[in-house]
Amino acid sequence: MFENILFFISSFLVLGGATMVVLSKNLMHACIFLLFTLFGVAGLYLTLGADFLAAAQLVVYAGGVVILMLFGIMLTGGTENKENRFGIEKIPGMGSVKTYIVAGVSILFIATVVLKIIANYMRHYQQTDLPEYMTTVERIGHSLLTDHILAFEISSILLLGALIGAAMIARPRKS
Amino acid sequence: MNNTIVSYLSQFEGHQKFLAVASEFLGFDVTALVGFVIFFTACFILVNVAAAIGGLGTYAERKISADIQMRQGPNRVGPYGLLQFLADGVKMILKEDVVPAQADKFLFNIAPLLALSGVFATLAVLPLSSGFILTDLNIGIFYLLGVGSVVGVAIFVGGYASNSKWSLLGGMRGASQIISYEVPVTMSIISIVLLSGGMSLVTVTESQGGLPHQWFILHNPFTFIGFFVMFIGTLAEANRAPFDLPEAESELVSGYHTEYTGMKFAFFALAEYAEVFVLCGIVSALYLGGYKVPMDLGNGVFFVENLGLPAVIGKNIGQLLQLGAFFTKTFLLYYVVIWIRWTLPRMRVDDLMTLCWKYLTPISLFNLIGCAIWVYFFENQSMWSVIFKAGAAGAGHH
Amino acid sequence: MVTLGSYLFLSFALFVAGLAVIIARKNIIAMLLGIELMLNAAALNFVAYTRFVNSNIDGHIMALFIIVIAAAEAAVGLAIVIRFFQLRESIHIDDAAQLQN
Amino acid sequence: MSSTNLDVFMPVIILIALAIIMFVGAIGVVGKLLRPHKPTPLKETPYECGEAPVGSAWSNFNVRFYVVSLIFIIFDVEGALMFPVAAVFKDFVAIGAGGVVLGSLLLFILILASGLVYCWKKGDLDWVKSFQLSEDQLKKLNEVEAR
Repeated sequence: MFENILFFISSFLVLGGATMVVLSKNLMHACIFLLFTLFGVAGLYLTLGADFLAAAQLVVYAGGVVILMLFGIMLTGGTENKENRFGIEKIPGMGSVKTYIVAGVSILFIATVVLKIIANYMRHYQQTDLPEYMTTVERIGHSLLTDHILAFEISSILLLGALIGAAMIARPRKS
Repeated sequence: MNNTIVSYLSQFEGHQKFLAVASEFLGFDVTALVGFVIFFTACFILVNVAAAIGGLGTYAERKISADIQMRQGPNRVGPYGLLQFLADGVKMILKEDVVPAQADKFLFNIAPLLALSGVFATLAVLPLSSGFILTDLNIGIFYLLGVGSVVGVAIFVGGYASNSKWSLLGGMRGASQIISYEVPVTMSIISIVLLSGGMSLVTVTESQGGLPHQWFILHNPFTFIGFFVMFIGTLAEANRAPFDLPEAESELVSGYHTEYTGMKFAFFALAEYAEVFVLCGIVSALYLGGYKVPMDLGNGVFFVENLGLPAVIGKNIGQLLQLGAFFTKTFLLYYVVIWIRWTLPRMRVDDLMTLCWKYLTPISLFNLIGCAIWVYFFENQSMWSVIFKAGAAGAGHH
Repeated sequence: MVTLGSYLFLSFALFVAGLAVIIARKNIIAMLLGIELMLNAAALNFVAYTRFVNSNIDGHIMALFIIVIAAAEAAVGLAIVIRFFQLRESIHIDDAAQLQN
Repeated sequence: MSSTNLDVFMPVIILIALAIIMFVGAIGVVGKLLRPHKPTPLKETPYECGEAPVGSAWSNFNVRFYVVSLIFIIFDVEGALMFPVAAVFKDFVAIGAGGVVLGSLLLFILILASGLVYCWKKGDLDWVKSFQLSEDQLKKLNEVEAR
């Protein structure tokens, strides 16, 4: 019962948030809607039994990436920066209403066909019953230290590279 | 197995009997429904307690500052001015809700809500006692970090949306301060997780004892330093003095909530005071033994076996003792937080960043490495048992 | 009853939303937001298949590294955007058409 | 129907719902009935200590804020990766494989600490760079102070 409620809340957040990210003209609003979408994805992880991933999603995205994005927006002139160097305002939205309608109909058509094909394969996958609410932390920890220890160490080098590279690029220069 | 308040209550016979009778009477299995009702009631009580603690926090702040500055403090409403916070609440709700004309209305309205829900969601894992914990998640402390960081977003968004220069400066400062101090706090928490071998707050608390020498603060020299790193970090995360730069009234008017009036301001303030309470609780659970009572009185076995009380009463007395221990430690820390605010001057913004990145972060990394080496070499014994064993071995040698 | 298909549909919707943002927006930061959405869609797929098809933990590890890479990508991407803004006073993708100056 | 028991997460949802109810109830319902609503243009200008505000507040900012948040996010991700490893460290020590784990953990931390050292050396952690006044500026400053 609660799984279904959580699933519906999360999927509502995901779908609504993603739609609003696409539609909102204000970059700040898009960023906040992205935050809601990420919350929704964290909720979906919970329903899938991935509690550690849900928390990691919250820590890295809600605390890190979204704040980074907000800072980035502020540093590049806030939301008022709509003009390019030719002085022409380019608001998103390409094509006309007709294009949207044709694209939507064709997407629906293709999606129906593809889903019909995939559905046959999907039927074989039954939901495996997890006996209890199981913690994934220990399993992830063991896995990170045995099978995936190389990936674990290399990710530190990736992060080091990202840190040095980004700090070097973004550093204010004397001019 | 996860402890929740529902699983704690369901161990009693009365609860089981009630479930059986109610199921028979209503004709369906009421376990899920009763679980929901218990959760809802507990959450409701906890939210109200947090709101009252937030309100009383403002009262305590004024009273203690008055005490320090040899003044009277609030003394008109109620006995000793205790009901001052209710009067403030009524005043807040009667205030006009002014939204600046240039502001971003949507973000302006949603920012206090983000802060409030971020702080309230952290209450779920607060280990009040071993039974009266709302829910003991396996990822407890990590979940708390994640949900708590929403407050940083809320402060930034609130500062941005007001479209006032003071607010924006305060919001930028607040967000960068909160995220900066999250690094030493995270590292200190990881060193505690290393020692306790689990991220759930009950696991962390249970691996300590009731007496001070069994607490993690005195477990080894690294955690002793780690406690102070963590405490300074939580002060900064909650925007408390000497780190209250986001709302520095002498330079930024009122910081990120300059433009907020009425209830929206009240919710920001409530979120701040409740966050101080939650963070103090977490520090006491991580380093000061949390709800542990000396001599294992907390599990109630003593009352049942030696005093001959029934199991229900004995266990609940134990829980109440644990609750008392937790709140005592937390409120002591809360008092220290307020005391620091009225003692130390505010830091400069560059000193703040220097303190975080050049002192606390290297120290906390060093602590983390030290704790890992300690766990490896001394197999997780505390320094007292290591010293004792070395002394016993030396005595035996001679 | 929640099935694998519903998760795949949500993941698909997220991916399409990210793609739409990347195609329709001219703002580089908005495009970064779109990339985040797409990475989340990929991670969601991994976790969903882990849950429904086999229950070993490798899918979770994969999703964890996707989160790591998304954070690193956002950091470097935004650094490039900020540098670009300092040079051109603009964050329009069309202004990034030249290699030098 | 799956038998996964997610009920332990129920309080989280309830608490967030309570926060929303409290917020909407106090601001949208009760407050709306009780509080006055008399907007004037002067009231709705941003507060700037009595001065009329000039321009919008949404303008460029010091890039140092970004560098700090950049270092933060790298360490945040590092924390997210290290939490599960830290949680199982004791198990590995108990079965006698602690040395390998300790080594990999130390390597992981030291690689990232070297990034911190790099930023420290390059001065990214200094909030305000000390700056030297030129001769002319010093002279002007002295004149101003003498006045």
